[in-house]
Amino acid sequence: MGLSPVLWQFLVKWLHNSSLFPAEASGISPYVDALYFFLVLMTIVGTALVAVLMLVFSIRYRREKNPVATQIEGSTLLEATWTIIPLAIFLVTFVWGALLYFRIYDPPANAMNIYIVGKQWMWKAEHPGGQHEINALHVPLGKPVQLTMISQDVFHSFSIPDFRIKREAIPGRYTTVWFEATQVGTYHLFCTQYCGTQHSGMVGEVTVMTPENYKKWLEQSTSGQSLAQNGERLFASMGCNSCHSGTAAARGPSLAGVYGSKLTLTDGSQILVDDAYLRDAILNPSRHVTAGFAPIMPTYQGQLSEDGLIDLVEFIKNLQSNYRVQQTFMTSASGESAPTTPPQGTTETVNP
Amino acid sequence: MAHAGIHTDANDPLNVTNPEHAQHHIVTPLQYTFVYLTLLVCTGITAGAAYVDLGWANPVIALAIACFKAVIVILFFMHVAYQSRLIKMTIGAGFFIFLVLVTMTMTDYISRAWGLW
Amino acid sequence: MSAAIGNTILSLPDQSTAQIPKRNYINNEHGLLSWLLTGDHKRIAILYLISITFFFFIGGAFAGLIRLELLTPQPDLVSSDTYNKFFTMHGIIMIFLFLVPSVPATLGNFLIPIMLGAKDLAFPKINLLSWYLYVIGGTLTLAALVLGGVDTGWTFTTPLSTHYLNTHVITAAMAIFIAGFASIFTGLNFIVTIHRMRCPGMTWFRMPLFVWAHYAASLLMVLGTPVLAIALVLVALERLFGIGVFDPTKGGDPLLFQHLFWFYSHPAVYIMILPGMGVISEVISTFSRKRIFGYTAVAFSSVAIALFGFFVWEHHMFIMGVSNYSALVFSLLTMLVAVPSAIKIFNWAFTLQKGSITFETPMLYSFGFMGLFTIGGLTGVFLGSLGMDIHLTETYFIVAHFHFVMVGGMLMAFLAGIHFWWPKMTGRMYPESLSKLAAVTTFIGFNLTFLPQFILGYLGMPRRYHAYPPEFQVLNVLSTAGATVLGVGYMLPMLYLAWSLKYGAIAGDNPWQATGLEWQIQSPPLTENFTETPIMDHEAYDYEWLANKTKNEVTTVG
Amino acid sequence: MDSALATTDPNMPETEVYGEHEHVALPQHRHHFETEEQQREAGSFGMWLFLLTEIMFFGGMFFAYLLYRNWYYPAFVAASNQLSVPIGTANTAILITSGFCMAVGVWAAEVRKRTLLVVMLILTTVFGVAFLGFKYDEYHEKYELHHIPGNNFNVSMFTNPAAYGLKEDPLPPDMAQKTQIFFFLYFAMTGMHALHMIIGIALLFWLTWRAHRGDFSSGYVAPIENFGLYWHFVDIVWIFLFPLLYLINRHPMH
Ligand code: HEA
Ligand code: HEA
Ligand code: HEC
Ligand code: CUA
Ligand SMILES: [Cu+2]
Repeated sequence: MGLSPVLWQFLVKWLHNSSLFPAEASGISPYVDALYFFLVLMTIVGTALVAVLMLVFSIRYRREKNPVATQIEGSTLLEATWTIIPLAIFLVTFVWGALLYFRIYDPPANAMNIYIVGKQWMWKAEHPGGQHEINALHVPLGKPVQLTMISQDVFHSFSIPDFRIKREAIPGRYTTVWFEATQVGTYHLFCTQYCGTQHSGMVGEVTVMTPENYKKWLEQSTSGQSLAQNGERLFASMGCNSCHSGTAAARGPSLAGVYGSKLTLTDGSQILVDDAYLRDAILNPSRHVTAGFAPIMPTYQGQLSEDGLIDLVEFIKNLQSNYRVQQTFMTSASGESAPTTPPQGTTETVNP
Repeated sequence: MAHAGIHTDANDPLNVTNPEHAQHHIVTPLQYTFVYLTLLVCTGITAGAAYVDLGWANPVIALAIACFKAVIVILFFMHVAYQSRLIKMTIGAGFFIFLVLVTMTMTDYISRAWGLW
Repeated sequence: MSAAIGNTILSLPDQSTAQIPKRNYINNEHGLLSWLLTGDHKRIAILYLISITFFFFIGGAFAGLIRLELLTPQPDLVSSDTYNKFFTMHGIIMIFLFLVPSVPATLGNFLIPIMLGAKDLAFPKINLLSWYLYVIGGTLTLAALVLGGVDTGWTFTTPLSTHYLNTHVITAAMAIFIAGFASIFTGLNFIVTIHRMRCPGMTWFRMPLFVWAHYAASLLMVLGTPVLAIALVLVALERLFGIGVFDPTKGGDPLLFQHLFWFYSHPAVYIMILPGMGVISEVISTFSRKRIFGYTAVAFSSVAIALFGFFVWEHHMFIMGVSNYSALVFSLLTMLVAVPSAIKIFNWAFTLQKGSITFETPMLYSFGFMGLFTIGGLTGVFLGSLGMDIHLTETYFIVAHFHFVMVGGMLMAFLAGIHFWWPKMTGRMYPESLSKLAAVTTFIGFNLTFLPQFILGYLGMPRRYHAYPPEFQVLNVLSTAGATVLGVGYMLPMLYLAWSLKYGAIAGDNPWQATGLEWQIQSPPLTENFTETPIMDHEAYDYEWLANKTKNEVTTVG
Repeated sequence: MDSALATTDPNMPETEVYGEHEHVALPQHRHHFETEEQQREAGSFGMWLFLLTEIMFFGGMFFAYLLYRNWYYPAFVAASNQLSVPIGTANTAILITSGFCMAVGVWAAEVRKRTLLVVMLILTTVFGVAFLGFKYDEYHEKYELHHIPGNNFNVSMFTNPAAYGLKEDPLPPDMAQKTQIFFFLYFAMTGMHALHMIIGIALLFWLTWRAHRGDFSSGYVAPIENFGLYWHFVDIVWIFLFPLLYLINRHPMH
């Protein structure tokens, strides 16, 4: 909550109670509101200045009082003043706004990740533990939460006004935003980018819970399969393991531990493997071919849903060794069906 | 009152209206022929250069020749070499705004952090 | 005959003897065809005036329906689909068929040649063609409307518009494409006219600021509009053939469309405001009897707005997935483009200083403009500030911002201009007290409508929403109430201006004692404007020259 | 100026006012221009402004090309190699020749040689039509190969060039799909260019007829000059399209 506590809280509370102001329910809100009040002040002062000038001159120099106008050419000094002062104020606004922007869009390293898929016309949240929610989002209090978002069709925009955050979910690539909830409660979730007929129905609720309640909630609403486990199944059923088996003879590179590493591509450039890279590597494999390999990987564009892709990404992200990949590959190669219920022990990928 | 004079001479101090005026100039067929031949030769060179592997220089050469060709068409076929400054600035403005479109949009694409560049 | 010092500068000829000049552009020729085939810039201006008024009221009716629906939080008046079509049609009609041509195609068309001392625009036929293109564009828009509507929003965002809607997107895109060419031709005509048709002695710095503003706006029309045209062509092709330049599943980039769209549509907001600023310069100068404070600064700030206007379009895409670094660049440039507007506002304010001010209707509208545009512009700075934009974008805060600049700014300026030049265009005065009432009504109605929307926006109410959470209702009711007042405020001029065509007082050549060339000829003017080419031998807004001239006239006549 | 502005003599016909000019008022002279010189300069300036809008119109597509070429370079290379450089070169030469004829035509009008003007306009038209003929041929070939973007688009030539007797390296399937973007831009850009040529050729017919009638043989050449500007502009667009589409992605076949 930072900033000058007593007066600040009084002001915000008062505004909020008269329902002219949204709740400050996230760590970033006070910072956004501070800039807002500065800008409101600028507007009031600027408008008042113009209004006062007009009023005073209108009264003093109305025709009845001042029948003959005095011609004035202009004044470089005055004009320079009202060029430089607004410019200076605007530049302050720019710097302030830019700092805030990077604060809102740069997640801290320890943030927990939740995937959001937007589609006409609903929001689907996928927790790493496999909990799915539609048009709702449960988050713990006081923990940084990063949202990795993608849209399955058109532009949507994920907005929680009481958190002062918003980011577009766009088709074709991941975007991220983060927040840290500071007040238990339920808050509006809106889709703010016009996305077709039911745009105004694409709303939901964000529930902030104490960490204990959140843990309970997680346990109650688990679907039994974590995202990574789903991913593992997909990895086998799409035949990825036929190339990415991690053996020396494999046609594709080993994917164990690849997440977060720097890959060298055939053109010699280096690239950091993150969620976006993994997604792109599956859909557009030839766009960045890893050094030492031929561009033989087929594209899975059109064969995987965004949910499936998230499962795969989450699986590869958490893949530490190729042991299980090879296991599943053996079983599928020998004609047996791939194991449907993976053994216990993979739940350490869940990140409550 | 006398009818307003006609001030078409660029050097006429009375001509406050249109200082951008230029004298009309007729380009001769001989000049056109030179330009024409140059254009043909350039076309030949640019097509030929495409068959030689010069690495990164290929597109640069192709575009440089294209620009050269465009410039001489503009200057001679379109008479801009003999036109007023106004016309020259007009053309400049057009290419300038096109460059704004390209470079300013590129600031987005080049610095996007998602690996396409 | 100058009146005793009172609170008006209005000086009308003796009504018992005064007559509308026998020969003027209105009665020069008769019959509908003589209007439809005219090359006269003044007649084309009138044609435009009639058509944009028509479209304004259609757009206004949609605004009324929007506000009616938003009276209650539930989606009860119409279905979502219909609501979406409402705001799309409202936006498209208001922007492309009303505000972009509003001042330039009517007042600009009418006045620029006269202000420059020319007989007509450089290309009368192209001017007429421009009106026909406008009419075709308008008809197509109406066709799209009648056939079932469009629901893309006026921004046509891809891939929504290309792959996910089956309404009449192509018809609407074609309509805008064609109306765009109308705008290009108007701009082209103005630029050539201003460069090539000035009368002897009319140097650049003797031109009225109205002309400067139109020059700047014309540059934007000529250079920006074609990019919109190609963007819309690509949307149409993509819809027809499903090709995928904007479709991410096929490797296209949907943001490319927005880059192209906003490359036009941001400069377009300056197309919409600059001509209005030109009007304000004329009005303020006339009613304070003073040369505009810092003429050169105001003239150059118009050009600066036009130039910088091309460098800031990405501020409409800050959270859409553009690179953060490039957002930084565009945010900075947005701050720069705001400065020239500030210069203008203060220069106008200081024009009042030591003036001799009267408060006729055009002046009241101009005061409205100055206040409301300042608020609208400064809230634009909120949006240009990156961190602030995250919270405010796509909410009612934006709706409020652009209605402040477009309705509070440009529409007020348009009305100021219409009232100011009405006597010149028609030869008759509008009724003064009724029009003052209208000006005050619009000002009050406007604030009631759109001030609550700023608060709604910060509360987080998203725009383009058909239903909203119940706690937002109070503010929405206020807004709807305001819109009703506003509607009355706009109906009034419509009625009394029509009335004045027949019953208004005869205005005479120069009812405002203004200095512009247009006021030195008869009202309504002759088809050829001037019987002899004028020679400009003084600066714009030279009231001493005017006083001398009037004195001479009196002696010769007497 | 005062008296001039204030008084109106309704009996003075316009022509008489202009009768005082030192220039003879030609029939083409528009009444609202002070002088013919002014009219001519306004005309060519207007034409240039129009060409400015054309630059921006094509500019949007050039930008799209630039962007996608950098994103999908291999696809652009492979697809570009399907265009025929000899035909492209020949067509460039044809278009330049057409432009040259137009330029000579302008000169002919300026020095009032009516027959030469008519001949040159006809030649301009002929070369223009020839260009379109070649273009049609190229389009038709693309049609047969299913290289027209849309539902029938077929990438097998790029994923499996050997089957078509090509020595190219095969493209991975995801990249091969992107050739569609190249072909879309190819058709959009050359199509828009061809549309401009068709409009130009229609105008040429009209101008030829007027030239034949002798409209431009008495010193009034503005329509010819302005049309010339348009025609050369269309040439310039092609001058850039040719290397961009046909040449700069070409890698020498080893
Ligand atoms: C006439 C139209 C018009 C005008 C003139 C403007 C002017 C400005 N606009 Fe606005 N804008 C729109 C019409 C207009 N806008 C529309 C239609 C949209 C929404 C489109 C859509 O999405 O549907 C929009 C959206 C919009 C956005 C995008 C928001 C978003 O989508 O997230 C932004 C962001 O930067 C912005 C900024 C600005 C700025 C900085 C100005 C500046 O030019 C303003 C400059 C003026 C001033 C600054 C006022 C004068 C200053 C003073 C008197 C000085 C005061 C004194 C002190 C500071 C001491 N506008
Ligand atoms: C020139 C531009 C212009 C003008 C003048 C107006 C004028 C008005 N606008 Fe509009 N508006 C836009 C441009 C403009 N608007 C744009 C570009 C959008 C965005 C569209 C989009 O999202 O795609 C928009 C969106 C928009 C919205 C947001 C819709 C949404 O996001 O869901 C709202 C809501 O209040 C609104 C209201 C109004 C009102 C009350 C007026 C009033 O000023 C109008 C007053 C006029 C009248 C009322 C007409 C006169 C009276 C009659 C014809 C009698 C009948 C009257 C009634 C039935 C009441 N406008
Ligand atoms: C035909 C063999 C093959 C199949 C099947 C295959 N891949 Fe690949 N994959 C490769 C090759 C070869 C590379 C390295 C070259 C490249 O980047 O294109 C690769 C690269 C990758 C990479 C980039 C990381 C790196 O180290 O380069 C990822 C991630 C990946 N594959 C995931 C998958 C997934 C997920 C599937 C199944 C849905 C899959 N692959 C199926 C052959 C294959
Ligand atoms: Cu999704 Cu609006
Ligand atoms: Cu903008």
